[in-house]
Amino acid sequence: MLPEDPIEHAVTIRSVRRLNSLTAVLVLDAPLIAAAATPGQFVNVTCDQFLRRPIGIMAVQRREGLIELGIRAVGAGTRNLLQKKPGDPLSVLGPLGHGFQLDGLRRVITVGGGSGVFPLFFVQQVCRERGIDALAVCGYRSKNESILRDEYAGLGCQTLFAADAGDLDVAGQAADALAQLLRQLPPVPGTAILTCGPRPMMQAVAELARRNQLPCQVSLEERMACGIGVCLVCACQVKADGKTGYQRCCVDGPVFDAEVVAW
Amino acid sequence: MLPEDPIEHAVTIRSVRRLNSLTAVLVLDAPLIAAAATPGQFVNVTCDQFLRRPIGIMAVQRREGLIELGIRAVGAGTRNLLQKKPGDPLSVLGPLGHGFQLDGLRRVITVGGGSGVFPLFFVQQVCRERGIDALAVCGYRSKNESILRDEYAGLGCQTLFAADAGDLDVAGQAADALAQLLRQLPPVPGTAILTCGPRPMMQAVAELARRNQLPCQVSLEERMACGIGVCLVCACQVKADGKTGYQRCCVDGPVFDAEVVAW
Amino acid sequence: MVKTALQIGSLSLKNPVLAASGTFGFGREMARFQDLSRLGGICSKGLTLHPRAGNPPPRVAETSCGMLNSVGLQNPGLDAFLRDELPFMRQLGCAVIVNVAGHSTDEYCEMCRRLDQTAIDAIELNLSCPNVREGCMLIGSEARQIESLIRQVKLETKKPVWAKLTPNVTSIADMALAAQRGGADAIVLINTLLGMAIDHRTRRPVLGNNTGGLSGPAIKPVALRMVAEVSRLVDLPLIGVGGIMNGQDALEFLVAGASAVEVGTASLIRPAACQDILAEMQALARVDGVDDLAEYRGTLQLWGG
Amino acid sequence: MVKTALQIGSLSLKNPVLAASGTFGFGREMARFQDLSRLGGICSKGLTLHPRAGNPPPRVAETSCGMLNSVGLQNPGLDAFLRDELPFMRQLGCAVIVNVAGHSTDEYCEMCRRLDQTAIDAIELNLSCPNVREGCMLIGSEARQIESLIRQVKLETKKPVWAKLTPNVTSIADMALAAQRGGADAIVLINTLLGMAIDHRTRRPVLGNNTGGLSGPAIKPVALRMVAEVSRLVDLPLIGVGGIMNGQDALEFLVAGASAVEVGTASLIRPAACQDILAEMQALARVDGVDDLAEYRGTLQLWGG
Ligand SMILES: Cc1cc2nc3c(=O)[nH]c(=O)nc-3n(C[C@H](O)[C@H](O)[C@H](O)COP(=O)(O)OP(=O)(O)OC[C@H]3O[C@@H](n4cnc5c(N)ncnc54)[C@H](O)[C@@H]3O)c2cc1C
Ligand SMILES: Cc1cc2nc3c(=O)[nH]c(=O)nc-3n(C[C@H](O)[C@H](O)[C@H](O)COP(=O)(O)OP(=O)(O)OC[C@H]3O[C@@H](n4cnc5c(N)ncnc54)[C@H](O)[C@@H]3O)c2cc1C
Ligand SMILES: Cc1cc2nc3c(=O)[nH]c(=O)nc-3n(C[C@H](O)[C@H](O)[C@H](O)COP(=O)(O)O)c2cc1C
Ligand SMILES: Cc1cc2nc3c(=O)[nH]c(=O)nc-3n(C[C@H](O)[C@H](O)[C@H](O)COP(=O)(O)O)c2cc1C
Ligand code: FES
Ligand code: FES
Repeated sequence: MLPEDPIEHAVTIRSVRRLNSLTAVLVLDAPLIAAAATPGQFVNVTCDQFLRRPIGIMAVQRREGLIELGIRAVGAGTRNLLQKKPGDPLSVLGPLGHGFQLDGLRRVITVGGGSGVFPLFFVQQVCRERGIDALAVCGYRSKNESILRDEYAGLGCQTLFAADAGDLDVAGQAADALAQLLRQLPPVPGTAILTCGPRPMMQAVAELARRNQLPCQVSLEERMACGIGVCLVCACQVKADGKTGYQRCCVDGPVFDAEVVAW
Repeated sequence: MLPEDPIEHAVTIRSVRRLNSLTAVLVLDAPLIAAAATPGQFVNVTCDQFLRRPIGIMAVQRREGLIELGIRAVGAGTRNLLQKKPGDPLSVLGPLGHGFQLDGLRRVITVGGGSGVFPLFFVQQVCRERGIDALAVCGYRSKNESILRDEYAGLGCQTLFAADAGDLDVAGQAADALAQLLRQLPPVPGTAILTCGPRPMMQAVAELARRNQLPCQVSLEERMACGIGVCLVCACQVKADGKTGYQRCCVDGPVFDAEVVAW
Repeated sequence: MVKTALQIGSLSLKNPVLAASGTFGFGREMARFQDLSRLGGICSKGLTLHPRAGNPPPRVAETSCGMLNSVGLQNPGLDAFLRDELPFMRQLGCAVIVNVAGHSTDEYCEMCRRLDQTAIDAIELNLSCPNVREGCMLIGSEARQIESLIRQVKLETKKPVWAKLTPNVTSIADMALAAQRGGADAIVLINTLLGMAIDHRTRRPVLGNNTGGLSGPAIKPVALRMVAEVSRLVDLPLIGVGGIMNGQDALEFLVAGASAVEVGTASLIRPAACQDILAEMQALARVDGVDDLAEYRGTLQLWGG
Repeated sequence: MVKTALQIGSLSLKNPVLAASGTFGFGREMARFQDLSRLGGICSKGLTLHPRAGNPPPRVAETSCGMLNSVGLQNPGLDAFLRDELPFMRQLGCAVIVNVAGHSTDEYCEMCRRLDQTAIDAIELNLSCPNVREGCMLIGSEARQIESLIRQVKLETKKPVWAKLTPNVTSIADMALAAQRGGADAIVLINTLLGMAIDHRTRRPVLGNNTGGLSGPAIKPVALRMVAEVSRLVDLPLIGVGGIMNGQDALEFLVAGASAVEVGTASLIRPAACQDILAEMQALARVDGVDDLAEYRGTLQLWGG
């Protein structure tokens, strides 16, 4: 049996776009990933630490063969990535995982918080390409810490930005903004909520979706090693056949139907 | 009790002078080391491996506050050092150790082989400053692999280059060249032989010195960790009071009188 | 070409590079990364008689030059393995070694009995998993239990039985000698070291199971020492594992006395690690003027010995 | 200012950062790098009754995130220490802990008897050096020997006696409980893991002594686990050591249950490591809103416990 298309890529950083002191967008020359990736998928990248780090794909520029990764400083690995410079090499495994399911959807509401606003940007990008009506809710601590607002707006989707500090569209959290949006929004069949961000936020979003009888897809985060399904360290609790069991976040997810997640 | 002058220096690489595919000279901005160093002393430098690496000081430019380190690729640490670029930071401990003793000498013959030609260059530099008559014997595999020949010649000292391959002044090893030199050289009181290089070479040189009744100083190499005398891993066998015992290469040496070395 | 074939007792292997248990699944996901028929063999994820859900997450913590895992033998159970995985593994064209973990001697025996009639090449007795409460490492920490377990298991199967030992013992030599007395066909050294990672802000262990098994290059010196120590006392073939990241590491294990090696954590970082390591071993052998990897085996010359 | 003072039994320390034995000499060379009066204390290089030359070089091998050493207790002997080094150490203004290694119970007792009348602050019994043939690790690998040795030593001295244990055992808890039964005043965890490095080309161990002790960040997960394990079973103050490179590492050991820490290998790479680590601990405590480092001690909350 011969190996399929390799998914381990030695890539070069094309450019680094600093967003603020804690976040940046790395643009990588990775044509095979750019060609194959779908929203919600991720890559597993080297970062001068022992293990790779899973990072969602934030956008692709298919024609140029580029992918964009939004990075937020958390610990040593992400900090190392934020130090990278154009021309630096990275080893990237991807695209990995089971992304968001857009087929058959007519309207998509993305709800992101923290580094979740990065991968959801790719959802918006594809909705635009496919002509799916799309709205974006993003939650931040404050206007000052907010990121990607212009980029989201630039896609032409309707946006609603929430800030705990009260200095953006909605005072409060992403879920509060979503609640407000859902109250105003005329119902359209084929609407779904896609969310990515801190777990409590996603749980609140899923709860709102349930109450509004909207399907909801959530992108779970678990600590990973291989990212390809062999080591079983990324277990997340999911309900199947009425029973709760562990599934692999990296290959069975990271995106799951909110209904099966055992919060 | 308060600490003395610190000897841990955060320095920057000023320039890198490639000599051939396996060797280069790193020039570091390190004014305190440049001011204090004497020939035969070394520094213990970080190299992106777990431990530091001991490297002899090859030259100092006191006015500019620069030191030069000659590096020869052996394993991962020296290879990493050879990859460094101007502007890169290094942490350098030094100057360390007990160098060559030049006081009272009227003529110095340095005999170097392998990476030993680097630290001995500093001896020649100082002899020139102090007006000590100096001769340099350097041994190489072949002309092709020879290094620093122009630099040694540029100091104005009398040079004799040996190559196993027979394509330099003397066909054979550094010790052969030294033997030839000693046969021709009129004896001058206050002559000493200073040697650094592979152990068998130094042993042969020490033997020649003994037979010619010339004092000889050798620079020993041992694997090190701290470089400052606290860990005792750099033990080398030395005779003292008629008994052989271990001394610390890093602080009791690296330069020892050839007579006390237990070969 | 540098020769690579070897024997582990009665079992012939194409080459000495095996995928270590728990880091290669059942091979399925890895087929994208390398031609698995070129490996010496694959050790399955640790199997138990009944399916196991494994431990609560998080199950991984990064450490300096290593990682802790606390998977806790999540696996579909022996039946599902035989039905769903073995046929796939069988047609890969490399040796199939089944890693077996039990709560009790009875369970180990039952599993070996059932594996005896299957198309597997060897049984690797996991006497060393640090992430489960019963069996495994508890058995593997007592010479008498090791000996008696292996003796009983050997009555149940004609398959080669490899004993995979834990390094978390005072004397690895005693454990290996016990395995030899019990009738093991080979000894696998080492499983993970028991460790912990702590988050000083939350005051919590990073791992949901509190402790986990340390693997990766951090543990290579311990593994090499154990292989060298056991190699001088025991007559069985040894399989070395622990921190092998490249061909040079692998050759060091052969020199220490191993006939073959298993590559674990390296595969999690570079999925094609096994294949690369084999290629690097051959390249280094050429540099050393060695034309059969087996020539390295057990050539370690101790100082002052 | 974050408070740092603490007690180890009857001994008061300014702060919880001690220099580990064998990595700080007798403090002399380190005085250039930091104000030693600011350290919690210094553990002397391991001393024996008579001078020891130590093991043949090479005595160090670099490993991934760690190093092996095989110094083998090179030291000037107790008399020379008392004459030439102790007066110097005494005036440094930090606690002086003497690391004592013996061939036999008698030797340990004799040394402790002679140290009893000196101006040292505590005795650290080295029951764990992996680089010598007799005593030390052999004694430290058997609970009964640990207990009886400490009991006898305690008859010879009123100085606090700390038992420094080896991680190369099946159950560190058993060893620690034995030390407690014997009457130890504190337990120091851990000494080095026994390891080996091999040069595959020369087919020789890198170390002249063949094996050596593994230290550095590679072993931190093992050390943390042992501190956490012992802390739940033993009532004595614990001193944590193994791979501490920065303030965060040190706090993890306090959380795991240590009252103080020792810094070893880090000092070999950054001579001012001890002082830096203390400053980092205080800075982190400020971030955490903690105003006394002692508040971290033993706060580890296990999962599911
Ligand atoms: C599917 C997926 C997609 C992600 N997408 C993005 C993204 O687009 N942008 C972004 O900035 N971050 C993303 N993350 C989170 C990112 O992987 C973590 O922030 C990162 O691993 C932290 O590593 P560190 O070295 O900076 O932190 P440390 O805390 O020092 O990391 C130590 C270890 O913990 C793990 N770890 C720590 N936090 C997390 C976490 N939240 N999730 C998983 N593992 C963690 C690390 O992988 C590493 O093994 C994603 C995570 C997953 C699972
Ligand atoms: C006092 C002194 C002065 C030196 N001066 C120079 C110099 O001016 N230029 C130069 O190129 N080299 C010099 N060396 C040798 C240099 O330190 C080694 O070549 C270097 O440490 C090898 O490290 P590595 O990582 O490249 O090799 P590796 O073999 O991968 O190193 C692994 C370990 O072995 C040790 N080691 C390996 N070879 C030696 C050796 N020959 N001596 C000591 N330790 C060794 C390393 O320090 C390291 O801990 C000097 C050594 C000493 C002791
Ligand atoms: C994620 C993970 C899961 C493992 N699962 C098993 C297992 O099921 N059975 C087993 O015998 N060993 C298991 N191991 C241990 C490895 O097979 C190997 O012995 C150990 O990791 C040391 O080798 P390494 O440093 O190359 O990883 C596991 C290791 C890891 C990292
Ligand atoms: C070079 C060296 C020498 C050592 N000598 C001693 C010793 O004499 N006595 C002792 O109890 N421990 C000795 N140790 C062990 C250390 O004190 C410490 O327990 C161990 O290195 C783990 O800590 P670390 O990872 O911070 O180095 C030595 C360690 C090293 C690296
Ligand atoms: S990270 Fe290895 S299975 Fe998911
Ligand atoms: S290298 Fe530490 S004492 Fe010489």
